[in-house]
Amino acid sequence: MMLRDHAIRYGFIVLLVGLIAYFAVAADGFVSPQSAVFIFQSVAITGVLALGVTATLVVGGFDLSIGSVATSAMMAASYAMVVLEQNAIVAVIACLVIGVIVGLINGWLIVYMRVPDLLATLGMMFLLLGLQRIPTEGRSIATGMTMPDGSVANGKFSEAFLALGRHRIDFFIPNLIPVSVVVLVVLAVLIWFFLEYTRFGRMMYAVGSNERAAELAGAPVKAYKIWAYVISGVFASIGGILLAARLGRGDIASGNNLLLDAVAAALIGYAVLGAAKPNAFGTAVGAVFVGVLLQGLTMMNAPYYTQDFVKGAVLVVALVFTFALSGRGKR
Amino acid sequence: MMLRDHAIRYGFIVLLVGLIAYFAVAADGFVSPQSAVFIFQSVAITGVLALGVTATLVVGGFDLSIGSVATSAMMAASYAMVVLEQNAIVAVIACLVIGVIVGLINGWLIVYMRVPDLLATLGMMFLLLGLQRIPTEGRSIATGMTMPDGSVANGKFSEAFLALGRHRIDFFIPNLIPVSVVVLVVLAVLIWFFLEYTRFGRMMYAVGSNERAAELAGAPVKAYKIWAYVISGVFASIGGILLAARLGRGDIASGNNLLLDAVAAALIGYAVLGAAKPNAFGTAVGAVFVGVLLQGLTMMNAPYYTQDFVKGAVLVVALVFTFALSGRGKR
Amino acid sequence: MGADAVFRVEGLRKSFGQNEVLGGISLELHSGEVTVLMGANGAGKSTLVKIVSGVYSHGAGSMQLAGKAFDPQTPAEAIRAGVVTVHQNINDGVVADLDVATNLTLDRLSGKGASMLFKPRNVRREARAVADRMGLTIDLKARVADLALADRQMVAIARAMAHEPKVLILDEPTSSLSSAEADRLFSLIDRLRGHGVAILYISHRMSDIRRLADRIVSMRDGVISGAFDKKPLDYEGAVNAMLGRKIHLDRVVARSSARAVFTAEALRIAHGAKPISMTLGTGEVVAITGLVGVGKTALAETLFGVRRPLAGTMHMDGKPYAPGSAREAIAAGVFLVAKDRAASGIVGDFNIERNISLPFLKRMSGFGVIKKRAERAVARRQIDELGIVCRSEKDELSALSGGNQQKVMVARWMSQASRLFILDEPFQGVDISARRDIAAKLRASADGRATLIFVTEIDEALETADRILVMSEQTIVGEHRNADIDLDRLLAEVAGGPLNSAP
Amino acid sequence: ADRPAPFDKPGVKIALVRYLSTGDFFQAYLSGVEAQAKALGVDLRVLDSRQDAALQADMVDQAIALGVQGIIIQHGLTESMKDAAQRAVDAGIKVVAFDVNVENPKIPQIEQSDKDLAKLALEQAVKDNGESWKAGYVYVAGIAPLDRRNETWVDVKKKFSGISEVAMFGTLDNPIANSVANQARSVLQAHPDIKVMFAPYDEFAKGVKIAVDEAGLNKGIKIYSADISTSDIAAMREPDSAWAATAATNPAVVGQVSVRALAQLLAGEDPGHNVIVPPTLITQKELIDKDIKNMEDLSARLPQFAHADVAMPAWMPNPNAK
Ligand SMILES: Nc1ncnc2c1ncn2[C@@H]1O[C@H](COP(=O)(O)OP(=O)(O)OP(=O)(O)O)[C@@H](O)[C@H]1O
Ligand SMILES: Nc1ncnc2c1ncn2[C@@H]1O[C@H](COP(=O)(O)OP(=O)(O)OP(=O)(O)O)[C@@H](O)[C@H]1O
Ligand SMILES: [Mg+2]
Ligand SMILES: [Mg+2]
Repeated sequence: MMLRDHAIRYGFIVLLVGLIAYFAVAADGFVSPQSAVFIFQSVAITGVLALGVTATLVVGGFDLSIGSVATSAMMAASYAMVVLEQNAIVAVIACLVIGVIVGLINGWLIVYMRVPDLLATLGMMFLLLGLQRIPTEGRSIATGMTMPDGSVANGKFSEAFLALGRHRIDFFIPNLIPVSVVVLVVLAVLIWFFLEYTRFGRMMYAVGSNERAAELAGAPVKAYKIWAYVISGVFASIGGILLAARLGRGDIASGNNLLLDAVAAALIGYAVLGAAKPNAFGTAVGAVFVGVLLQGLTMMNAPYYTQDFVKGAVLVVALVFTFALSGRGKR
Repeated sequence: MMLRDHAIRYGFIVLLVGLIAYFAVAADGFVSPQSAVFIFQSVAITGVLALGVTATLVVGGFDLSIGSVATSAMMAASYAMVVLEQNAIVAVIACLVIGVIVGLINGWLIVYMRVPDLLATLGMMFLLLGLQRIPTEGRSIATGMTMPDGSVANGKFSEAFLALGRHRIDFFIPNLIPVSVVVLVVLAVLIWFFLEYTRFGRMMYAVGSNERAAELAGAPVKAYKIWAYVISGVFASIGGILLAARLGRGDIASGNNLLLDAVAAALIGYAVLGAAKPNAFGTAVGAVFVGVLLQGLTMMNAPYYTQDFVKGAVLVVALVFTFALSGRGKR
Repeated sequence: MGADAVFRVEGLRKSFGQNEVLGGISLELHSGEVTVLMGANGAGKSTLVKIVSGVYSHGAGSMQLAGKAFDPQTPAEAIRAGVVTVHQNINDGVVADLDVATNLTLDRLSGKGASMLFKPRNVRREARAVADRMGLTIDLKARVADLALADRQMVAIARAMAHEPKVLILDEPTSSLSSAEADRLFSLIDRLRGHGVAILYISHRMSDIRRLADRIVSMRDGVISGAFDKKPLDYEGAVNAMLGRKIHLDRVVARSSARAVFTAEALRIAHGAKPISMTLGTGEVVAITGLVGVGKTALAETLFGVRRPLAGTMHMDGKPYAPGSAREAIAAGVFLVAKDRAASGIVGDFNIERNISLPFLKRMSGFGVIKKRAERAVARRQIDELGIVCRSEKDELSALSGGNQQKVMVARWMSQASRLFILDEPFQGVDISARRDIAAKLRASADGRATLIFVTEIDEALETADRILVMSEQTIVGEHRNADIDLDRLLAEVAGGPLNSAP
Repeated sequence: ADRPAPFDKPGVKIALVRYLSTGDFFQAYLSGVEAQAKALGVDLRVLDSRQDAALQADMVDQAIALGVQGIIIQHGLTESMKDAAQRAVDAGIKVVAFDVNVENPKIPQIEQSDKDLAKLALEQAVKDNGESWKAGYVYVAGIAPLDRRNETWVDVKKKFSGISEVAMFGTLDNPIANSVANQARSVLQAHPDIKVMFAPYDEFAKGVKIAVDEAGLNKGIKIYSADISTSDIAAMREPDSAWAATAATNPAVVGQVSVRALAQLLAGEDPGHNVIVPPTLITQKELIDKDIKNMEDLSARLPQFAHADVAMPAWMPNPNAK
């Protein structure tokens, strides 16, 4: 019995450690501070999105719009700097505002209009996908681009903004840790602390488990649900900022893969420490897990399709392991 | 009250009719038998997938793997004919078998391994995305292709198979109705009848609403849930067959949007006739609705990104309308 | 009384993890007999029922049905073999999103040999037949989600009864029924008994037990602690056997209160209902009783702010009180233990500790951060106070017995001081001794607040309250001090008589 | 102007049936098509299947039903477009196809010769780095233009035995540059000895450049690619940029040529079966020397990039002429 409990709690972590050990032996250069930092960097953007969607999972919802919020924020930041020739602060604020607004609309639709969550956020996803392309009529945004009216946009990505994606902070080794990784870690700690240790987080879990009971216990259920979508929207827009800073332009992209990878990370999080529920720590571990897997496989020259395959297989196996053993919900 | 009830029941249908009327006036050539057939044909594949996913929605689940099941079936059919030089029947059976197997695995994971549905099917999605590319190492399958081992595949798509995607049946006008539309209509009627008018369908709704009560009333809940995923898998594989038959090759880049479009159709179905729950009739109408919208916008020369935007906007508005008015789930 | 045991359980054991819940149960059911199973909360009654009905698997031991080995792996198998069960949790008995007709015929739809096709008209006809046998008058097309708790329970019972079972098991079927509905149920049970069905009946209500029992089996801590079949049945012995001790009856000494805490003036809770005026004072426990559906819950919810009165005003400590939400009510010191704990009270994913602290997180945190030590201390104290049977405060609620879940709900709201403490059917599924305990706790802690309990059972009111108000047709029709009560008048008021006869 | 029939009168209707539309290349292509159509005074319908090959075939039928005189098929799959294109030809409609082989002698093929693109870039790579180096290669099989460019790469590897491909990677996960950057970082970690990255698609190249910069290897590695856009120019011009050269055709020019070839057909002239728009090699040095900052500068200072004298009979209006 004890053994099984341990298997459930630590099985996934053991799997992760085993994976790292395997790659350490099999792939040259896998074990190094740079490599570790890089894994974090590669999952920084999806990780931030995944942390946001975790908040909606906690209140029993779901947010399909995160991918397109991120790409919309990226386009907005680029538009602000390149076309409107604004500075980094304006660009960042524009993104965050978009995140808040989308979150509020999602929340409003779900809470007050009672549209089911999947539906509301799917509609929002399509909407944003179109909307983000209208100002430039489907062009990517880069310095010197020709606008639909024939004029040339001469603004530039500000250095401060680009630093968000490119600057590295000294940490024992000079120029080691990129800002995006710092952002990821800070947000992860923040949301983890928020969900686990504050009464707001606790209430959000209560809302997700039994909305009516939470309401009768005095929780402003509607406000909590809307908050969750705002958190999700803001995190997605932060992901978009990091994306823009890394790419240095506003790239026409659907963001569907961002969505799927973020959801995968959040769902893998269910299996971490046998939580069997959405949780921020698990989400962060899930994101790193996917990063380790992809980094290792790429270093071993595995083609992209085997990476999808391995990602799927490991996901399924890990989860069968957790859920079948934990036996939640049955006898 | 009466008015509101009518608004809920028929609002969406009225919207659809209004849309058709608008396009009939605004877009040349929108009203014609060919145009109608074209709309059906354009949604045949997503429609079939959407009908399948409706079955999983009915039992309270979800199937994210349908898109990749469809593309896997497409690749399998192509592989069977082009590389293994088999005939159409073998190819079709191979696809259906894949659908059944994937459905069984999904169902098994969800029912017996108790992996949450989103998670299990997301894992399956990644798995299939990789798997379908392994036999050809990521190449598209077409007659004369070079295999990884350097040999040349000389098989051909059989005429009978291609007819599934291309043959048109006379209906008043010669060569009017494509086989794929017939398949869509037949499957829609079948699944509609199954869900509404057989006891199995009713029990599936019961399972979706209260699994435990259904089980205690003696329903083989596990079997029903697995069935739902098998239906979903088989429908997705039929979608894949249609896709292969229309493309005439196993194209790795096709089918990216199938999942989201199918889900959109199924979810729009919630709003049809004020059902506020998954239902086959609604799903079919939802699929046609998206088809009408895109066809109309295309005929009015709207660029692709405005189509996404309009699709999202209409979806949101239609659903707010239904759910906000119907007040389901509210005391 | 046939001596032939249709159904026999021998040496049945069951453990959840380390925790042995059934320690070798042996039991016989005879056809044409009602066997009442008594046991304190958490004794293992429902666990036994779930094993018999194929929901749980069991450890050692065996079962026999009509002489043949019986070991159902699924509920479907048990039903097919003729063992039909109405489970304790009502929400496990009905599918809320479907209509009444489908719910009444649910088992037929899933059974073997039923017609493949689902013809709404046929289903409705079958459902009508099922409903008629129970004397149900619910609209067959109504969605079960829109029904009151009692009606849902009746739907679940009616479906089970329609089966012509060999063995019928009823796990606390009357806990949310009115006495009229319970009477209907009893006469049906009589009829089935006459037809030779073996019935296992679980209840904490002595009135049910007196009315129905042919035999009584008492259970304590997972073992049989007594069996009584000599007429007349030794009810007291059975209770003592289930508790392992004698319970002593303290008569309620009615107190009266000097200072008003809460007043309602001309409150109207339903269209066409007469207004309600009342005053609740510190230190007193007031019970409001009345039949199911007379508006008790509606009144409770109005006082708690989740429902708006149509007219009238309320005051707390002399200040106007018009809560717009549960949150505002709680802030004003008004607490409610809601009815239907599964839907309205319990947070299933939370353990005991977190369930208890839920409404008071703000008071247990600094700068929004929860003080976990304080939270645990409160939970431990409450577990102790109310005698909640559990391993620790970290137990999930789903691992508790029904009665203990109810105690957690009461414990939650007793963990902090209130000004007006409302309890809607607080004794649902609570065993006799626990009921006394809770009542005693309520009375003992009543100082400094007004306590208002809503109960359908008049006995419960008599055991707990200083003052009893009677409700009928969404208003209050009578008031009694709980000392030398005129029971006839009270009963007449409950039945709705005086409203018509006396002006 | 003295234009041959049917362009002597307004009211000619043509359709552009697209398979791919998302991205700068396709946007620029469309603008070229629009510009030439406007210059010719024809009514253009755009039917966009958004990467749905089956739908694209239907859209050809739809165009036929709309009564257009000419159709440009832009990308797609041979198998799904062959029959549809034949139906259009049968209906008496003139058809040209860009970057999709519809196996029809009546249909001119407009091409931006992917093999030549790859060849130009790789020749430059050999010129810059000699005949012996370790290479990383970005490739996703199954995408037609990438497959064609791959053939050239395979040939080059055969020809120069000193060139060794130590890593092959690639993905089309959106946003592509971001996903490729992640992969390229891993590859660079595993193979720090890579000297040349061949990324024959500018999205790939952008990803590789991000990775090279992040790894701080931009002085030791050179990137060769295909395609160009304004943001690519900016990336190549960055100080110490690893992105050495790219080979590209101007998508807008390809769009113009597509319309012109179709117009020739409609006017009864023969543009030839293979209408090839020649690619241009663009090097980092050139961009800096000529101070080219965006696509306009590129067109202005590299005339061979701005305009291709392909399918350009005397009567044809030049949309670039001011
Ligand atoms: N799923 C479970 N996991 C762990 N323990 C459980 C589970 N279900 C019940 N128990 C424990 O088994 C014991 C018996 O519970 P059971 O529900 O059978 O009691 P009961 O006699 O029906 O009580 P009540 O009168 O309150 O309904 C309790 O101590 C309970 O905590
Ligand atoms: N959501 C609702 N929709 C329609 N009628 C309702 C609703 N809720 C309650 N009612 C009706 O209002 C009346 C009062 O209901 P309420 O639940 O307050 O009764 P009660 O006396 O508390 O009964 P119980 O003993 O079941 O708690 C009943 O006739 C009930 O059927
Ligand atoms: Mg019980
Ligand atoms: Mg009540």
